[in-house]
Amino acid sequence: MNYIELASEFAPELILTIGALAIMMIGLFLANSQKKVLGYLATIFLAVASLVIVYRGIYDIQMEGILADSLTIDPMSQFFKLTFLVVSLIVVIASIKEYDGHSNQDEYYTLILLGTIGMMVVASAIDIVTMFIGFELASLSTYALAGFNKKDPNSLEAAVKYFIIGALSSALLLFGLSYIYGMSGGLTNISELAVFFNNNPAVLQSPMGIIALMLIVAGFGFKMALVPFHMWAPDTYQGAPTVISALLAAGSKKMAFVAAFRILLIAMIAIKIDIAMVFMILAIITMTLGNVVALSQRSLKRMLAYSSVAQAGYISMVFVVMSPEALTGGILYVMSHAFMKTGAFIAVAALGYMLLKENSNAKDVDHLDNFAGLGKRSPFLAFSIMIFLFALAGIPFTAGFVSKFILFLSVLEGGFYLLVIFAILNSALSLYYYARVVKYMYVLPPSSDEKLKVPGTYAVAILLAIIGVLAIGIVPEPFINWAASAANVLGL
Amino acid sequence: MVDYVLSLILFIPLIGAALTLLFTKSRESARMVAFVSSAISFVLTIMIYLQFEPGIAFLGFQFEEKIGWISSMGINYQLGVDGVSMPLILLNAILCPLTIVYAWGESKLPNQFFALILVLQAGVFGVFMSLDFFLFYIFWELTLIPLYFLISIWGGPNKDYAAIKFFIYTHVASLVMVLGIFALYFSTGVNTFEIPVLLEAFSDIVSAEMRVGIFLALFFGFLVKMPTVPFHTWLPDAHVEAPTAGSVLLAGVLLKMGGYGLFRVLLPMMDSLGPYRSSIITLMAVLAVVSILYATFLALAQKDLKKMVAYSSVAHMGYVMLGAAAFNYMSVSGAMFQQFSHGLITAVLFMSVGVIQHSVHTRIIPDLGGLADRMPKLAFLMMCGFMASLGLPAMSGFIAEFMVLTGSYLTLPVYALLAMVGIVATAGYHLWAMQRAMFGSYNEKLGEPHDLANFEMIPMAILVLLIILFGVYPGSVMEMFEHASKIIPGVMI
Amino acid sequence: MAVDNIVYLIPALPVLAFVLTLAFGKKLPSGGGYIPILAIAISCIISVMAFLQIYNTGIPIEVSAHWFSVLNVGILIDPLASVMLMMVTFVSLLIHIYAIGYMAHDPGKPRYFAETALFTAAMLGVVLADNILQFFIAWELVGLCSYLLIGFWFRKPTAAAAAKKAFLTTRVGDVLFLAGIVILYSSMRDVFLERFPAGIPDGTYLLQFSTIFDNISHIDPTNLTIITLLFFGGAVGKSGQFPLHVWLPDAMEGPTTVSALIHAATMVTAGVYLVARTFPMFIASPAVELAGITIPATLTVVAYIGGFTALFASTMGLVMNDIKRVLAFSTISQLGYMMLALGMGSVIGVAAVGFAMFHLINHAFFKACLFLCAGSVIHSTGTNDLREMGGLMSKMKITGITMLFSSLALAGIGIPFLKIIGTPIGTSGFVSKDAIILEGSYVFANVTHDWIPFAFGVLAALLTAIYTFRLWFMAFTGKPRQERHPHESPATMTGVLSILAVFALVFGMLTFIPFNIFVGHTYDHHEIEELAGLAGNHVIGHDEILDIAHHASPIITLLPVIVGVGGLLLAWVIYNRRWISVASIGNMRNPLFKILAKRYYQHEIFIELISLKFTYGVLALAGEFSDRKIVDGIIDGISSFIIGGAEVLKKIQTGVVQNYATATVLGVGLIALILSLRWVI
Amino acid sequence: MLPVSYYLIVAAIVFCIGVYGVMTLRSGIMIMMCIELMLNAANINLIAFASHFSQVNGHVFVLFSIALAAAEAAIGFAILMSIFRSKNNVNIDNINILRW
Repeated sequence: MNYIELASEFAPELILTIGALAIMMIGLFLANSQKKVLGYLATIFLAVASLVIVYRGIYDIQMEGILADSLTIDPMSQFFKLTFLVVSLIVVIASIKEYDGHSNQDEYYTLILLGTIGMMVVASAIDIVTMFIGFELASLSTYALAGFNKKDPNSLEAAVKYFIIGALSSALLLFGLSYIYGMSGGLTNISELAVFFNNNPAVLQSPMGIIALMLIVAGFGFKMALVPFHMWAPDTYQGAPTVISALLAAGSKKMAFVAAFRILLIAMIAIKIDIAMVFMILAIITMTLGNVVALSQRSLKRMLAYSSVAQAGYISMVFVVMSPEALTGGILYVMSHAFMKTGAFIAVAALGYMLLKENSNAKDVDHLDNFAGLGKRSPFLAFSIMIFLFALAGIPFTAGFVSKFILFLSVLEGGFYLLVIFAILNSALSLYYYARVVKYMYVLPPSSDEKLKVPGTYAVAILLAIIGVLAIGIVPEPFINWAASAANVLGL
Repeated sequence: MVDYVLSLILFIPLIGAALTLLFTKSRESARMVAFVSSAISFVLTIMIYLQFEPGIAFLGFQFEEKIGWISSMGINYQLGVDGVSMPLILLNAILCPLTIVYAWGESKLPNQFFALILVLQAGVFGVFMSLDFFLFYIFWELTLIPLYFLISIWGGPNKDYAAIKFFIYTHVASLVMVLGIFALYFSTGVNTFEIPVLLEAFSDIVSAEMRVGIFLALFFGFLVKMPTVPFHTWLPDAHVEAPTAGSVLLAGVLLKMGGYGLFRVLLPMMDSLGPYRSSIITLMAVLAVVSILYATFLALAQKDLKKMVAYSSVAHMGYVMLGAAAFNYMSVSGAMFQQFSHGLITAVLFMSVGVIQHSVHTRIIPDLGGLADRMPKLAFLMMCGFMASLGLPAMSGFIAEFMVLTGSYLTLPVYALLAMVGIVATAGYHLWAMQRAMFGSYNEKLGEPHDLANFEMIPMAILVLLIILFGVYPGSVMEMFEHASKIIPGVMI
Repeated sequence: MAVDNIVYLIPALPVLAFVLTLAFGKKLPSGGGYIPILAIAISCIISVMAFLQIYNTGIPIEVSAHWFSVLNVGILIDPLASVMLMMVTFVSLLIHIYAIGYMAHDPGKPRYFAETALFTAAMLGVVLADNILQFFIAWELVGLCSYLLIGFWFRKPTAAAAAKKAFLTTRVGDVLFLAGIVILYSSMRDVFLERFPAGIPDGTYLLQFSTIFDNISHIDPTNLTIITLLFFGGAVGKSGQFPLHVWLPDAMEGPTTVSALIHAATMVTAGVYLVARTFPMFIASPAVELAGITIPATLTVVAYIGGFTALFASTMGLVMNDIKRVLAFSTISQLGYMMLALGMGSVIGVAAVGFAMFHLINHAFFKACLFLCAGSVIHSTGTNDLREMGGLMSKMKITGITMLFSSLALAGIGIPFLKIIGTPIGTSGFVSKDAIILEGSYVFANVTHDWIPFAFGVLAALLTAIYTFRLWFMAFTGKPRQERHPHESPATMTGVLSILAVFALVFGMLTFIPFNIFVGHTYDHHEIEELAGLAGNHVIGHDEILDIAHHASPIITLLPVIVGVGGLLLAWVIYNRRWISVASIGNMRNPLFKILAKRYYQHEIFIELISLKFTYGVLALAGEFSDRKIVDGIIDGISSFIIGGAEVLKKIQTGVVQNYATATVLGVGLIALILSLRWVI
Repeated sequence: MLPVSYYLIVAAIVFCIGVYGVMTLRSGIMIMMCIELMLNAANINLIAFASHFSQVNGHVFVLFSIALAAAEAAIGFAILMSIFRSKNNVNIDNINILRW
């Protein structure tokens, strides 16, 4: 395989890399007021990268063992890559207005692109070394992004908590991976590991294997925000710039899922019963705690964070059921959640932006009280928030409904009655806090009668998310097929 | 056009809702657009009603439409009607335009109000027409949202509590129901969500426990919707807070979805329950009788007129359950007719209560008094409604109750006789309320009430006429129900 | 057969009148009262035509059509229905005419006439029904009209309460009746399924009287007794028999015309008509044993309840001061006589139906007349209270005389032993009551040696005479006790009174023999004998009845007249001559008087105890408590538990990052714990 | 040559010290050092295994890991600097505006 071919295989990543570097360079020569161009540039790069992925094929592509067996291109990687790209695209579009005139825009967009590359690498990685590197690339970029509003104590606090827990988890993960490496006698390739462990399951059931499993689950659990590794998530999502919260919740969190699919469901499938037991408990407490605590939140971002925790709980049921159907549901859920959560955060960001524009001293712009009467002040924004929230709650004709439907169906089909009952009750519970926001927006009177005008780029970003949510909700067929072909990769 | 007539009926209200929401600026145009769209649906419904041929075969649907949707999971956009659903569709088509007329004077956010009513109408149409469980469930859920808004925006003082309670409670139930659907889907292994196919495949499920589990999960979903004691407490709260139009549709058509599910899905399964059949029937019968008696006595205890009517709904839906439990064609067709009839009757009752609330600003029975003196038109129509509700012959409610009781006695004699005990108390609370609210000397503290406005009187009068019409001549509606219930597998003829 | 094609007009015309009066009454003179009068007059004519046809041909008129499901609608005019039909249309017509004058000043006239028209239609529905369900439907509708008309002056709280009480009390009976129908359907279905195992053929209507009567012998005897007892329960409610009679005195809150029409002449007799209508079932019902309890034969129950009611109600009639209530208790008592007569059926067979119906018709005339006279009195004096009346005879001659005639009829005054062509000579009440007591209960006692019904009948007759003349003497004789100047009522009213009074006097004598023969043709004697045989009874023939009655000792024969005249004299002594001080008996210190004046504390028992204390206070409020605190409390409890739990759980999030790190490490420990579970298991 | 388990035990001890430090220390800098300890414990493992199996994979892994640790430290210190600027210390246990 020559370099040209190689480059064409990794065109999306390369485009983004070039884009990141280009933005950084061009940024040097631009005045702050002109740096907005960089946002459009990043948008273009992300859009082009997405198109390349789509052009390259998403259903039936299968390329193994590129770059010394460290990367692959298969429907799963394509699926996740496209998800990450679309999330970043939406986030970038929304950021154009958010950071208009900011002096560090060049770094901002560069970091987003780099973070996206990291996620894409994880999506492709079939070698634990590569995977770890991608993981760290994405993490490091997002650490910086979380603290991007340097003057804002909330943002800093978000960053420091994210960073410390993130670094701790990386260390746990790395330590766990080092044991895997050692136990397998020096293997790092996932498929080789799978072969080895399937032939020697006793190795994984040894204390060392158990410790490895514990640490790896903890490492992934941090990114996925599974209880009790979720503690950073509410604080970070609340404190970080809202658009970055969108990226974290919709992007980097999903990266952990694809990595976990590959490591836990391929490499360590020999101890699937242990994995299932662990995730059964984690899923139940995650979804329950996430939903219950979300009930008490008055900050919308924090509420969305807890909702995100809860949704991770649903998705992690995949690790319990481990059937192709469940995996299809889980993967589809990943994409649906990406759209819903991004949309929701971006919409909150838009409101925050408008409120700050109205009154630059406004505090806690995402407080529930600020949503009162939004239906009158900005019908578009209120309606889109309602769609995202109902999607998160799993109301029909939205992506959330379809993916929950398939996921829960598969869990029941797998015979996990208790789990599915928990999931269902939680799903019902979640309606309470979503509906509360809707009530604030449509039932309560507004604090002022002044209309709010949603800036164009925000509107575009929100519309993209809405299209995604409704497309999966109304025409789910292609998405389900796609997710199913992605699920087939794991060969469960 | 006949090929898509069901879709037309279903989507015209939705289009109307969109038009009302987005393009009407004034109250006048909003209500006109809303009325016209629901009226078109009504006309189309009448058209198919007249063309409908009752009782072709079990699961013999007419006006069927089928478009592939999610073929990988066997989900289709599939609509059709049979004798179970046709009269209920008619009921929905009748009630919604009348409700819109009744709410002619709504001045708070009229375009949203009427749009929500139309969405509700479409949702209920969808439930009654869907032949695909996925679609069925979608519409089932879709009905919650407009009603949630109707309660929480136009509701009474405690609307937050009531709205969210309604929303969550019924949502939990429908999620349990969806579990049943899931289990049905994968344990039959037919890889389709088509209701007729799944119903026929139900008996192929090997494990009897699984069949019962599926049955019970679906049953729970319908139980809460109907609602049946002890899962009824969301209903009085929702009714008390809901605006009148919301209450009318809630009691008039939304509750019927529960009973519809019973007839559409559960009764055809009954024959396949094997050893558990008799205990299931006992369970249903006990729930039914408890509903009837318990709700009746509760209605007696109520001081709020609307709450009393709400409890009377619970009791009346108990007859539906009883008729279904007895599982012979007489009781089942009676139960189906009870659904239809109760839809008309309860609408009159809620409209009456709404008028009282509107003109004297209270519904607390002891605070009222002598309203008949100042509001004779209301008194007349309300009296008709109350009499119909307490099961007076020559009104539709009696036909239904008679069929249910007579039919139930054939298979469940003890329960049928117990249910009859409630009849006296039913008359008791109706008449007691009537006595305290409408008769006696006028309570001057209530101010000068206005009698019915024309837009209030016309829908109520039409409903009363229909109640009497169906009470004197149940005719084709009963015929459809009878044929539909005779062909349920295993039903006792 | 022209009449067959127009019989449906009999009930249809009053319905039409109802609709027209309701719609246009306000704009017409007399509140549109002439519309129902016209309609009922035509109905009355058709009824007479139908009667003539049946009388001539001896074939009942039957019209039937499919209704829905397994039910039909139809009209059955046999002799029984025919006489009832004529009575109802005729009395109703007269009372409507009377009401034109009586209600002249009431602003609610249109409503009144609409409702009475509807009532007449419904009552005709009862009479004409050819199946038990249709009977029940019309039966309920007359109840509705009764409710509406009792509560006609709804602004009066007592009227509203009385209306409700009437409806509810009769509803108790109605539910029993309905249960009877339900069980009957089931039994009939069993009978037919046995005969047609493949399925009951179309066009068989299981609830049609003719179908039922043809199959009585196949119905399970236990069921049959239960069914008939339940039917009788309905009759008890409607006809004000003990213990469901409590509503009838209160029902006097309605206009007097209503009392006359509904609560004397027609509706309350529907219960008697029901028993007569389904008499073959009653007579075939044996005493049965159910779950270890012996249930007596239905007709025995009918006889005892009827007889007891006759006596019981008349005791209360003695002390009432409200003129209408006296009459109400008298109505209850007379209805008891009719039931008593029917109860004798187990011995005298179909003659019992004849006697009961004969008394029913006579009672309709004289009681309607009494009520209308009372109405006339009330109309002019403006009070119901007997103590405020007196000496009205001079002012209101026609009313006084007509009332005297009808009182004589009620008290059953006549000439004993004298018979012309077999017909006794006396007021109509005498003729029919004499028949019930002598040819009914005496013959019964003679055959079965059960003298209790006879004793009830005689004692009640005594009391009847006393209270009747107490009323008449208090109202029309003595000194005027009122400032107001009474005046005679208008001609429409007095004309009606006169007609009715004439009927009260002579109808009995004129029609006794032909009436009983005609009504006797309703049921085939042999069939009745066979059916009685099912219940283990032997029915004796007509001649044998006469034979036993004729050979009774003269004292027995004289007894009804003796008690009648005796009562009259007693009343004269106390209330006219006042030789015995009323106050010395009629005060609250006299426990007997007190218990009567308090009407045996029925109000306390029924209203206070059963309805308020128990139904509302215990059942309803307990239900309310359990619903709010337990059923809903659990739901609310769950929700507040979760929301409270959220407040607690969110505190885990301390905000200190080291704690988060600790949580992470603890999480690793948790996973270790979960994994170690595997080893444990 | 020492058995590989010796290295592993050392690594485990170092790792635990790191974990303990992260959980207990107040200063951000100290916590970062503890994290470095943990990463290096993993590195020791990798190196030990690599040399035990005579493989090069592990060495590569370690090199990457060291580079990443450095990058991580850079970002961490940048964040801590910002904190220091606003609060004049790097004690992160009183950074808790975001909670509950």
